[in-house]
Amino acid sequence: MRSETAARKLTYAQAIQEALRQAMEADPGVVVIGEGVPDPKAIFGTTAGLREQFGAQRVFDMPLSENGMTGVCIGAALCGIRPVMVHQRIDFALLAMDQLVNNAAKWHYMFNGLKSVPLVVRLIVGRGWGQGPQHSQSLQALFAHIPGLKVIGPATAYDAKGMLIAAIEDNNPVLFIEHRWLHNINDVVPVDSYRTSLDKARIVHAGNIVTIAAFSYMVMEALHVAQAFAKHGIAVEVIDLRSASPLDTDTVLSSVKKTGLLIVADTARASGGITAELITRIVEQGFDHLRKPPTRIALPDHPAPTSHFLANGYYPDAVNIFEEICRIADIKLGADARAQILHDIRRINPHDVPNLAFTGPF
Amino acid sequence: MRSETAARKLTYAQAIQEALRQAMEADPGVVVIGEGVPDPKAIFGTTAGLREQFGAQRVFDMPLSENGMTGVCIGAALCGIRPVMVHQRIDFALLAMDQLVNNAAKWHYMFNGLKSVPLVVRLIVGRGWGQGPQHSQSLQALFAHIPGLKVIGPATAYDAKGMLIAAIEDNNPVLFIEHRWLHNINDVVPVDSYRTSLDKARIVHAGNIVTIAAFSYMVMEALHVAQAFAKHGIAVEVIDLRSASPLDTDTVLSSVKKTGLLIVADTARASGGITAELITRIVEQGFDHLRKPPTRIALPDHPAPTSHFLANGYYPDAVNIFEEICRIADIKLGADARAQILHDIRRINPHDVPNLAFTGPF
Amino acid sequence: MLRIRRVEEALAEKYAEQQMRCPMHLCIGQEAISVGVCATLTNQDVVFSNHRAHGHYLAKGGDLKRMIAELYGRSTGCCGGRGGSMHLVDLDVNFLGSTPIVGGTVPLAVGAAWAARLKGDDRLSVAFFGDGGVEEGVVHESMNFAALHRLPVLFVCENNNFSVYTPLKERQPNQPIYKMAEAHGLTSWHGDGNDVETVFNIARQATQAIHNQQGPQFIELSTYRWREHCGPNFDNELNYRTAEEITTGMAACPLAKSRKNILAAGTQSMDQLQQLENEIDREIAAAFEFALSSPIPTYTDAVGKVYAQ
Amino acid sequence: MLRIRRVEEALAEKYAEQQMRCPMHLCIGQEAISVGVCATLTNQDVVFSNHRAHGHYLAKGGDLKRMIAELYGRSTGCCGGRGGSMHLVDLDVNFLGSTPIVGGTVPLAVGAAWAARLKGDDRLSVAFFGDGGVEEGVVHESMNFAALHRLPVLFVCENNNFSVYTPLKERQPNQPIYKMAEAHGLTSWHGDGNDVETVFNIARQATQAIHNQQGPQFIELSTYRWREHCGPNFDNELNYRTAEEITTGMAACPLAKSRKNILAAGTQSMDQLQQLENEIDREIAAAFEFALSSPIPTYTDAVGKVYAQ
Ligand SMILES: Cc1ncc(C[n+]2csc(CCOP(=O)(O)OP(=O)(O)O)c2C)c(N)n1
Ligand SMILES: Cc1ncc(C[n+]2csc(CCOP(=O)(O)OP(=O)(O)O)c2C)c(N)n1
Ligand SMILES: [Mg+2]
Ligand SMILES: [Mg+2]
Repeated sequence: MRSETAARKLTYAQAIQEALRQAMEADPGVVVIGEGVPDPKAIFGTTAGLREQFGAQRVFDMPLSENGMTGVCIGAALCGIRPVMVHQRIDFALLAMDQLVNNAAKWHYMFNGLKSVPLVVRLIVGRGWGQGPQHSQSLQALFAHIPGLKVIGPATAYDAKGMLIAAIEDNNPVLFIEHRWLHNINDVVPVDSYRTSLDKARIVHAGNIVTIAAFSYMVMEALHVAQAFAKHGIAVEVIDLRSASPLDTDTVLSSVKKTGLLIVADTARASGGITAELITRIVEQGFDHLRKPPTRIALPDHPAPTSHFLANGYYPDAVNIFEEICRIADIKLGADARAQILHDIRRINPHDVPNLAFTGPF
Repeated sequence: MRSETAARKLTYAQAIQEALRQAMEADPGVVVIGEGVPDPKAIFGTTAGLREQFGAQRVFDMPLSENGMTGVCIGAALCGIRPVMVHQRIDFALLAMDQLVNNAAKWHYMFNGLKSVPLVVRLIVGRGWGQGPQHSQSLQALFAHIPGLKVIGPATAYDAKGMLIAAIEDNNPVLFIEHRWLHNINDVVPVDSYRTSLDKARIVHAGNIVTIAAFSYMVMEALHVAQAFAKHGIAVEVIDLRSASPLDTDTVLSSVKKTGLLIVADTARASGGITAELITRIVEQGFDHLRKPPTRIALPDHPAPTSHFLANGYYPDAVNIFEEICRIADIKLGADARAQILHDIRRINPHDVPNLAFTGPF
Repeated sequence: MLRIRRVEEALAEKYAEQQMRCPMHLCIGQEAISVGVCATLTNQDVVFSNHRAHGHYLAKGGDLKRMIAELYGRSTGCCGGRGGSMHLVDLDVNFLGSTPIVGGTVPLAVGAAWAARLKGDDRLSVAFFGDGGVEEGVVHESMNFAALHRLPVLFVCENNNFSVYTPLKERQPNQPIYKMAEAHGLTSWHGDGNDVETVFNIARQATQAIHNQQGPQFIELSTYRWREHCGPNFDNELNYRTAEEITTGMAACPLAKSRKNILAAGTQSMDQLQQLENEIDREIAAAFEFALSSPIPTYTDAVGKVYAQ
Repeated sequence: MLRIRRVEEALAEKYAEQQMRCPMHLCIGQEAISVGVCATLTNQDVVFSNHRAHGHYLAKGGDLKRMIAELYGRSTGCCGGRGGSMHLVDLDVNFLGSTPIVGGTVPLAVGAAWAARLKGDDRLSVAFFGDGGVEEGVVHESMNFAALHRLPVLFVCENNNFSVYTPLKERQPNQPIYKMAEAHGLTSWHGDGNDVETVFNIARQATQAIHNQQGPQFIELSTYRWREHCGPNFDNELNYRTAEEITTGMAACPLAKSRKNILAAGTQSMDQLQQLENEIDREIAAAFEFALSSPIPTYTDAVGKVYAQ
């Protein structure tokens, strides 16, 4: 539910900053830690001003020790602190898999519920401007496979704020995945603190022709397509999954019962991705409602190349979603309508930047 | 294809030892390294005698430094060595995710094919006798999601030998997953060196009622069921997937075209597992052949508890597979036949050991 | 010490009955470290430990009954059976947990110390780990962070010269471990871990230094594991250590030494010691009885508590 | 040094044109380290490097044209465009690779040294990394293994006092990095990384020691990064370092010092130096021309070579 308090537009990055600020104001146990958290760039602005407001004790830089520092945060979380840890790239979190999977995910379970690990790890997914093989991975599937972790990926500034506050207040380890290309997108964001559920998908565009369930940044691409179709009276349903674990199968299933068709869009590799899990569950639970096999819009079977020339075609976008909708829903558009939609959804920026203001280098 | 040379029965563990020995005899660049490799227990016997035969230079113990030593092996692999690295538990490999995913998987790709990383990492999956939350994970899905890695899990001694030799000769990083409960199972194994393809599934029991695609140890459970059914004239097709990445969809698809029904069995958590990827591919490519939604026999959404009392029910087994076959294939057995099959497949050992000879502690 | 020894001897004896069905790492021979270190701690001080945890748990005051029950996989176990020997916990005495990933709990102890700093608590935290632990990068990362912020944490390295069957010299260059801690900026101490008085004296100075805001401290204590790495038995037949080494190692029995000192000093008489031992044995027998008469959990008990509310 | 400097200045100038669309970390100010160390290596010695790799690559003899082409994402780039500035490689000179995960290539260099040992090759391998690198546990694990087996590997730590905008003192306790290497059993050296002669002398002794079977060596060299952490510009306005610090840092210019020495010693005249600079500039211009006139790859070129045959 959207909060009813005063609202104004904020970028996704500003919304994160505000969430951190309000969570820290509400609870002195909340601390923010990560490489560069208090530095002049403030993690793309998301931690700006926090050190000034809350002091060096609670707004922390850290050594380049991802596994160790994750363990430190887990230990602190066991002792009444609520750390928010930040990795400028999700790729770096691979160094911390042991602590995340062996300790954070299992502590509550293996000690029979005696203790919990209220830890949030912000993981930024890189893309574009030469973010290459080691700086642009989308690893949500790795974490979503592990029981005990929550893995969320808000797509809007509204959700970024509400879900980050909810994640910080949650008593479990929550991996908060931020796609770099969402950081500068605006949305209406209430001024006051509010919480958005971590386990509910949301219909962001209602429709009945086909269901598109998308994760993180892919929600934006899907939304463009749905809006462009809408002008022609074609109603595509877009569901923002919001969370990769738990996965809100029910919301998607209800939609599929209506549309009979499902496309799942993700920022990660298709093979072994959360797209496969969602499709499998829909097949398991809604087989008879499916008119055609569900399909995936996701990354191909290779790492990201650095050169923008090479990368031009690597990331699926609104056009791919459009074509897939036409195919699966058997939509025959007139030449004009087709041209109009393609015009509406076609990217105006160079393909390797989120917007024209972005001029590198990181 | 089964090798035609002389054969005798070996256990899976002996087959691994023989594969290592023959690969080392064939290529002086092959080295074996891991915690305990040359120690008196010799990794459950799988490295027995190697140090004596090949010397301390090529049969190596190592410090408890999983990530660093993986990097060391990658560096050596770039310089003409073919390391076989061993982890006594796959859980420890989480410490090495960075090197495996960021370096090993991507080196060939990111340097445009100039170099390759011929590295084999043996990962042993623990189970039973109190192998608890941090010592019994099945993590194939994490690796299978990463392009550039090969992830295999032979189920028989025959394949263990052939696939290990092929993996060592392969120019890519291959994760060789061994389930602890396979180590003592016998199979006919040819004396000479031979290679088994890393990317082909195998029909281990032909049938037409239902397709069961299983990975690693679950092949054994499925096979028991198929054999028990066979006595009653019911032909269940069991496919040993052999590899989680690449995943041999074609073999499964052909079978499903025949049976119209698919059950996928894995040693890992169902959610986000390789079971989901396989089902999704079959749905994508064989939707019209499926008479019912495919289902999964895999682990529930929680870690392994240590107590054998608690674990009694955690691991799905032949009985679960049997029940699922009856359900999905609508098999109505007479009371006698049912009792007979259940008798045939029911475990005689305590549920937490692979066989009666196993008396702990590890 | 005697209590830990007698408990583990009882465990070793009963293990063959195959009712404790989990891996078990005995600390027989190494008891002086747990006892000497924990004697310098208060109840509110926090302890983290590793796979070889019985001694740490008991010395910190952990409940014996619940430990035995845990090994038997019963509902009354300290983890309700979910953890077994390698996952012990007792929140009443701030024994926050032991887990078997080598090095895995060391940063947690640092994190607990960081939490104490943030909350202004005067509690310190302790990480027990072995000579193998220091080979894990995460332990170096932990030391670096602890030293950087001068956190109230005590690192205790039990150097028994082995990781499973691999001697130290096949895993580390010939350099003292405590020197490494010094290079990380920690104050370091080392000594004979088989002499409980030595351990106690070092630990007392180290914990005092922490309370005096002198930053994190590192103690390396040499010791000897008598039995097999994992399991109840002696393993002399494996020949990874010489008969001579084993004899010397066992000759340095911390209990024998302590008993001799006590008798020499006359603080307790032979009779008193025997009485103590009898009491301990009775307590142990009661603990086994408690465990074996405790409810047996079923799979449904294994399903919940994956996520906290 | 001059060549590296001029190359990077050219890169910085052209970066604003937005045709090199990848993150780029310049080593302007730090050139003496690459040059001094690589001058002691033979072609067959192996080098691994990190995100700030241009200097290492060029000093080892890497192909300039293919480096520039790589930054422009062209097919002729040393990775065919797949890697960009942070992934350089030139097998002809055994520059085996640079990658941007901090600390990530350090164990690879150790592995290369292990391979040399196994194969009986008399080649050594070098790992370049920053002061931030030593905070990664994997670097400690690498040092431990190298020291344990006395592998022919040279660790070169370029200490520019920063990891991005975070000064050393907020990341490590006040302890010399090279002392840590000593604690790991490595022979260690340290000195002024802005003086190419110092670097060369230290590196020569260290590589000599490796060839003399004296085991792995560790060099810590202090230096200064002039420009922003990532990108072409100066970043004085960010105020994470004081104007005074920047002035002092830049005053220690390794090129200025070296030029002064050369002129004083009379080994080369002003004219000769100018001529050298002109030649370099021509070479650089040609390299940019090569890059910009090289074929542009398309997505289909990005698809293959995931697995080796
Ligand atoms: C990360 C990791 N690697 C390997 C193991 C297997 N393992 C369990 S205990 C042990 C030995 C550890 O030696 P040390 O730290 O000296 O403790 P000790 O057993 O001597 O008390 C090993 C290698 C593990 N549990 N975790
Ligand atoms: C594992 C990892 N963590 C964080 C980063 C982000 N990062 C890139 S360069 C850098 C600074 C490294 O500092 P240092 O090693 O001193 O090298 P310098 O940039 O000073 O040359 C950081 C933190 C990374 N690339 N990899
Ligand atoms: Mg030890
Ligand atoms: Mg630096």
